[in-house]
Amino acid sequence: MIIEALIAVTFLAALVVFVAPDEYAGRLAAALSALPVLGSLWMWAQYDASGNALLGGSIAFETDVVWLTLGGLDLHWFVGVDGISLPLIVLTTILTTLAIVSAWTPIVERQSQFYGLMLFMEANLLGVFAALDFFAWFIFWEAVLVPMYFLIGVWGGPNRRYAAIKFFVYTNIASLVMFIGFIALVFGLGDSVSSMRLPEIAQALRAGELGAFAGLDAATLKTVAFVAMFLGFAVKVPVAPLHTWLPDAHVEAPTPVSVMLAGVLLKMGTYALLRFNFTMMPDVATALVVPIAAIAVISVIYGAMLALAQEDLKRIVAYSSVSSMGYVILGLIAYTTYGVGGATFQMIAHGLISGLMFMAVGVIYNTTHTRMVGDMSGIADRMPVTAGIFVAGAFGYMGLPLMAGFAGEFFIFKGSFESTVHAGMPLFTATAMFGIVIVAGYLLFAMQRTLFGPFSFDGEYEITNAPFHDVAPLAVLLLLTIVLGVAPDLFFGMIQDAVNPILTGGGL
Amino acid sequence: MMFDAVVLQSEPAAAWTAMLPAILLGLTGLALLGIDTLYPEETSNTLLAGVSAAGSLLAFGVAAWFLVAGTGQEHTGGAISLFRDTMVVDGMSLFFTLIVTIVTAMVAVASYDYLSDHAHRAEFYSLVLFAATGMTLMSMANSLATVFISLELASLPSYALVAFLKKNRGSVEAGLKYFLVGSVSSGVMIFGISLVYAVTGSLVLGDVAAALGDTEMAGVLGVGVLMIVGGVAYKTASVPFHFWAPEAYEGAPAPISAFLSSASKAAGFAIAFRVFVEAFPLGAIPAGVDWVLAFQVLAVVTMTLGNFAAATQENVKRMLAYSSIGHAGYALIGLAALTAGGPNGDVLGASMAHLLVYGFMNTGAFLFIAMVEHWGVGRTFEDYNGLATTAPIAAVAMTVFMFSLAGLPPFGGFLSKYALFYSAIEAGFWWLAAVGAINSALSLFYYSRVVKAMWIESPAQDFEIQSRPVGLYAAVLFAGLATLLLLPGFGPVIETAQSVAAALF
Amino acid sequence: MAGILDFAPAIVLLPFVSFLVALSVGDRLPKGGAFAGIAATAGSLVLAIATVLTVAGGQTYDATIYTWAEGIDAVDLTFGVLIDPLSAMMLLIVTLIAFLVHVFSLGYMNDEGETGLPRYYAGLGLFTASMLGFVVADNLLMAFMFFELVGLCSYLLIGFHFREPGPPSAAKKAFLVTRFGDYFFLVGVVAVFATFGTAAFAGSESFPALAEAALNGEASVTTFGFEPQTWFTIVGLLVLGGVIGKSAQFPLHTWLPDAMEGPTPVSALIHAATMVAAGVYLVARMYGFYAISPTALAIIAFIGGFTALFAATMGLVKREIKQVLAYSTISQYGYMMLALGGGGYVAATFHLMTHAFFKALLFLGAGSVIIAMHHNENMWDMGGLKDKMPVTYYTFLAGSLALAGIFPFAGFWSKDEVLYETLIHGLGGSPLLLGAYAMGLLAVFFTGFYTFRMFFLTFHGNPRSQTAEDPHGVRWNVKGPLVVLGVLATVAGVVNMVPIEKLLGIGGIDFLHQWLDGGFEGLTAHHYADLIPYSSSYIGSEATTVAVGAAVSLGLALAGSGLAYLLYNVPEPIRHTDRLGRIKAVLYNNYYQDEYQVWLANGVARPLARVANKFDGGVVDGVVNGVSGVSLFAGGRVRRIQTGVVSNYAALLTLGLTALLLAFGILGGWFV
Amino acid sequence: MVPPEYYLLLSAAVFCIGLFGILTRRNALLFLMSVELMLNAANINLVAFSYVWGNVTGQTLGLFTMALAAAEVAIGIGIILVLYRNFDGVDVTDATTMRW
Repeated sequence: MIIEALIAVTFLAALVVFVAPDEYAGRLAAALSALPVLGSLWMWAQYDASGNALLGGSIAFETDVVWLTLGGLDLHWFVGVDGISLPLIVLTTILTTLAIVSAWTPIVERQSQFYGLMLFMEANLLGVFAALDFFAWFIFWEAVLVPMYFLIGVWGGPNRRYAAIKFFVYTNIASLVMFIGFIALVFGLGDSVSSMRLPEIAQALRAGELGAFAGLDAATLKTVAFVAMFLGFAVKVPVAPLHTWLPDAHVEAPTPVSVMLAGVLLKMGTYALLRFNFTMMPDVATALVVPIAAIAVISVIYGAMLALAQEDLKRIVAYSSVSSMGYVILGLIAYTTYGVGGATFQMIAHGLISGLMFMAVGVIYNTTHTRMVGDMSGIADRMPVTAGIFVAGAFGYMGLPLMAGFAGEFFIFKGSFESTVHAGMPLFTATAMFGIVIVAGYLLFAMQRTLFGPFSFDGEYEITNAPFHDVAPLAVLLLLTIVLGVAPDLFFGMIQDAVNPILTGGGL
Repeated sequence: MMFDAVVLQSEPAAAWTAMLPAILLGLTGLALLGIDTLYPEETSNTLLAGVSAAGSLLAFGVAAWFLVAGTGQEHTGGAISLFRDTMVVDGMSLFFTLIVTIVTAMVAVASYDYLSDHAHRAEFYSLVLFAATGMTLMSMANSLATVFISLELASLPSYALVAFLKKNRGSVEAGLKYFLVGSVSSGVMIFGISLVYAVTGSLVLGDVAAALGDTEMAGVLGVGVLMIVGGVAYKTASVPFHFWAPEAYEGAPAPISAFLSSASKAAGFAIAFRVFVEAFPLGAIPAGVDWVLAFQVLAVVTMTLGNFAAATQENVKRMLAYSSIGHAGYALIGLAALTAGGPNGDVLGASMAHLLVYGFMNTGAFLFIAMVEHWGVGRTFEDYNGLATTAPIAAVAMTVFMFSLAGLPPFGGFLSKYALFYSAIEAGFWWLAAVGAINSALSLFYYSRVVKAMWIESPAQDFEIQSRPVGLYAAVLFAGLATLLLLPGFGPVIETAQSVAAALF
Repeated sequence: MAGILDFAPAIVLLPFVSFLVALSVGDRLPKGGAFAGIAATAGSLVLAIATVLTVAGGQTYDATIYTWAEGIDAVDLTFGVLIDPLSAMMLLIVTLIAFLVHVFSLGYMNDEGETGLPRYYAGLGLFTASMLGFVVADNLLMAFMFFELVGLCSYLLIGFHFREPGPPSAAKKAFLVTRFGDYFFLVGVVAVFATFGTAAFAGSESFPALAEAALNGEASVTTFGFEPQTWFTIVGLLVLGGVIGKSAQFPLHTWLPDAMEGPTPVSALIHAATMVAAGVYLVARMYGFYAISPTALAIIAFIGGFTALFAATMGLVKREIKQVLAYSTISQYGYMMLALGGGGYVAATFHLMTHAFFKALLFLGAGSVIIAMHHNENMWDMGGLKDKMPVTYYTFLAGSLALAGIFPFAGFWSKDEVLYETLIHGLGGSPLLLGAYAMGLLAVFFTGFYTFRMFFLTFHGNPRSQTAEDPHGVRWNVKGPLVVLGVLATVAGVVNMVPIEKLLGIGGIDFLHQWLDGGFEGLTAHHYADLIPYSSSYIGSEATTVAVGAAVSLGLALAGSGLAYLLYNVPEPIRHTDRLGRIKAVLYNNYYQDEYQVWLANGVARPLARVANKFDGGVVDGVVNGVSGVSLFAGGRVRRIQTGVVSNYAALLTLGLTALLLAFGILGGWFV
Repeated sequence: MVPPEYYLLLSAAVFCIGLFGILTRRNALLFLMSVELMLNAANINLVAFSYVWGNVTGQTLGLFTMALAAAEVAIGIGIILVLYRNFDGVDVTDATTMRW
């Protein structure tokens, strides 16, 4: 019941904050959002399950009750966590709290609504990662978009309307495509499944019980569904060339929202890819290894090249997210312990580091009111602490050893290089790895031009050290990044344990 | 010919009670007229609204009780047929009665504020109630004759209601168009009925079906059937008989728009379902007369046209009008996805469930517009800018309606739409579901424009909201709550709908 | 054996602790946390000495101390400490230099009233710790991770004066260029894991051992469809990428001269003991893997030889004292690479050691001069410092002699052995090696020249500027380190007097050879000697070869130095290098190496990025917006059907119905 | 007797005349009359085939239809009246404030 408690508490917190007066809303939201953090950490401490939740492993904190029956299929309220979802839940709770704190400075109007929506989004995110019935999962999955739409649209920058509607419609159409693909699978499975519970469907699919449907024989249907779902999730990830909503959303969104968007919402896509495509249909995935790996490599290099061309710090980080997510795809398709496990770990690592980077950019923006690389230089002279953390975060992003980013990326590289799904994997890996040079390129250039050199700033704002509650979240994130980088096994153990069952059977 | 009277007396008394909901509605209408005649001068708005709301809620309660008690369903001895099978009370009629009555209740409550400064309130309420009576009768009509009569009984008051604001050009124009198109359509329909009668020599649906087998006038029958399709299309605002809808909904008083677009549409579907399933069953109908194909064409065209036209409107009310055309297209899947021996109960039931959910979310949306009109805010998207800051609660409700209409979780509209498409796929019409899905994806764009205006845009001129209309708020919030609760509570709805629908086959 | 070697991790941790101290409370400590750093490095030095002694006693140490990532059904990724003669020696060098640099910094930074000292000492501490971690690493992954941390520290320290425009740019360049090399290194690491399933350096299950076994067909490894020989060469060259980057070999040497923007003690640390040494040390560390691949060796040797010559020529014309030293560093590391490629494992290690001493000496000396000159580094403003700063003068002289390779200073012995090894193996039937040898030999002449050009310009002649007239004095904390290093630079050669041994036949004075023969089976000089694919042959006898080789190199060194003496040891030296004309321009601009690399970054990468950006905004996003635009346009058309004229509605309605009737009539065949 | 097809043809003709009137007439009253024609076309069928089939169902419905037609006219006249007031005229094509 802890999961229900977690979600319910967060929903209630959202309601309370929504009606709370503006002047307390921020503090109240932070305080309330600490509860889920404690809850998730407790879950992490108490975690005793093993194996993959979808493939017959034991499920921690499980609840399973029938909700309603539709066309002979039971829809369940079925939640629980395994080694893949638990780290993401922990990430979500922690990041939300930090994002809320980081919102204290930039968010000045309609605060109670803002923080209410943040908590509402958190609740749905927890649902996404905890739900094990397709329907419950999908409802949470879609419900995440609604608060995000408002958060971008109401508190965003000058072009927020366009960004918000683009994000909203684009991702919704993507969900629809994915939904159709999945439902087609369910129909193809016919009587071999009695409910929409993911474990049931995953095991049925891996057992090859898929039948023909809508004039497609089982194999074709499986491929079509795989492609549809892949496209649907790829938009969320996002994978080039389906990424164009991301920079707009990031640039317009206020800092805390960018943090959530990059830190958690993008992980929904990779998480779903892992849970659905790569867990349920490994045979199709490995059959399509070349296009998928190619897409991953393109995302890495292309995203990095785009970041190199940007002048807006936020755009730089936004595009580099595209690049980093490319690594995750590469790791997933590798079908090795280090590949898939590393990809999962990278979700956490990137969540922390991209959150850190967006917050750092935000802190600079709070004081300078500009994000343009050209508008400032030598900021480190006036705000040394922020600059220091910025540098540390940037190196984390470049994959500096003993920070979480390196762990994730190295696991992925190792796993995909030694992958046996295709003879070309070493080549794909080596190509993708060149991203670590480009990322160093644009981040170093950006830092040299903004943080270092003689101080100059053509704006009327006084540039001083940021307030404590702006810097504290950065410090926390930096600390977490280093902790995870030094001791990745804090999560990597349970991740591998949950990932390994995926790598055998199911037509592999 | 004396037999009618004779039959009436010989009917077992219990069977009468089966029509109680309709009778209650009719009596309420009469009572309202009575009140008006008793107090011609100072008729209290509260009293009128209260009575009509009470009456429709009572009818709703009775219908719900019947439905739960199993009146007219298999396990209690099957459908109760009255007046020589010209009327029938079964699960389906009760289900539609539920939709009509609850919408009527909401409209009545909402009208309390809307009519606060209008004359002829009693007429208004009684017309609404009579129309509602007609609609419940439509859901019970089992003979082409009663179908036509009840349909007219529902339509004629509607014409008057749409044109109710006599000084308002929009209202009058709407009334005119509604009336003209309506009369033409009823002309077409009655001619179709006459042709069917010419072929089969009977009007009771069952007998028509029986007589279909040995006809050599398939052509005439086909023309007749298609003309009846036309009449149905008019009532449900489907292409090509939809032209009245945008203007009628835009021009009519907002509560009436809600009433027509929800209840009247549902009633139209009630007759459509019953007539085509009972009178022209797929098994017996001559091969040439493929009305399923006709409905497939209509469904696709209707939902596409409705959504595309709605996408570019500047007037919120008109956008909703087009969206209700689109939703008619979705609901038509209930007929378009029927197959001989297919899972027809599921398909039809899903369509009915969607109409129920639609009844709440669409009524709510129009009533919100009624509230905005009551405040004197304009009708365009721009006029809605920043409404959320002045009326957050109502704005939340409207947001719920919009997202639910778009079929977005976590709202009832998502599940009902899903059930509809799911059953269509189940019946093998996955392409119908695909078209529907694509359309609802597009619809998200224009629905979210309302949300955007209310929440994201900042008000052009800051207007002061002088009044908090109690009735409107009550109705809107009720509708919003229902839309929300229909997500977790969708199970019983869909199960009932599909079981009662299965009883038709 | 709970011996002293169990404290090896402490050698690494002590400087790290000083880093933490300086970072956290440095601003509250006296001297900005300098003493913490000095104490830490001193402690490490003591431990290192103890370690060396223990290793001399025949002990070695290889233990996994931390499992970084425990693989479930997969290999573990671990941190371990590997103490063998090589790493022990390196520990000694690094800790010693680091200690001296810390002391020197008191004079160079504190006394000069620099700000941001905590940051500086924190950087030094982390730098030292990272390098030491790299030295004791027992597997390639750990080595890579500390290798990267070294890179980070170099970035932080080179960019120490971040308020000026130059240092940040230099720091960025240093990190970026080495990152480019490290990319190949990382691919190599991954490839090693994929090939052998382990990255351990030592033991029978280490990847060099496995590679050797695989070649002898005793072990099977994944070679991705290549011949084992070919694949190992590829992997070796990949790892070499990192080496070329960090050790500033051609073509990735461009960052190093710019790195002179950093504080001078940092330059000393970088060039003598840490960053640049790391590359060569890595090759030595996994020499067993390179030794089995002739191609790799040849390439290493050739790159080394070429870099040695190439850098030396550029050193000829520089004006700033630190610039000359920078290019000499590049050139000297070229020698080490040459030796490694030429099969002279010991020679390379030897030169690594001696170079550490005299290059640290020279940099600190230069630092002292720079203090004296009030941070003016231009040699043409100096002159005549000889009498004003004798300590610096004599120690600097010792360093210069060592660098030039003049008998009997340390540099002579090591450089001579480098060339000797290359020569005999070249004669043994490897023309490529001979070519490399020739280049190395030629470089000796240039080395002698630029060294003494620098020396005379700095100390001799008449003062050529006001500051040179009465330079700023330096204190003990500057002189002390100079003296220590001066002594070492002079005598360090004794540890490996191979020529003496060979010529006079005095056995057993090639201490370093014996030293490096100890330790783990498979990591000994002997083993490597057996592995290398070269055969040796001599000019006449071995002794004559030694004599000839030594004579030639010494002669060239003397010639170069002599020429410099003639040209620059005059009261008013003139810019003789101007006579070179165009050539000087080329040399002075470093053969336009930086230009093309900057062009690669700004002239190729950025425009490419801009094109990608245009494409992304125009095409990719254009499609997205296009779709919505089209649907909206369609919507705008569809709504036009609703003309508002009721008669049209009736008409359209009728048309629709008629169309339906006709279609279905024809379809259903009603009208037949 | 007259073969039933003739009735069909007659009614169809009347129906089409009514439809034609609707399409061509812009005067609301004439529009209304045309609708009446369509209804009566249906009545022809009903009554005729009631005779053909020998049951009175058709005739009954015919009666109902007439009643409904009357009611429709009543409403219609009312609406046309307010139309006249608001658009001072009974031309159905004048009322085009709402379109698209």
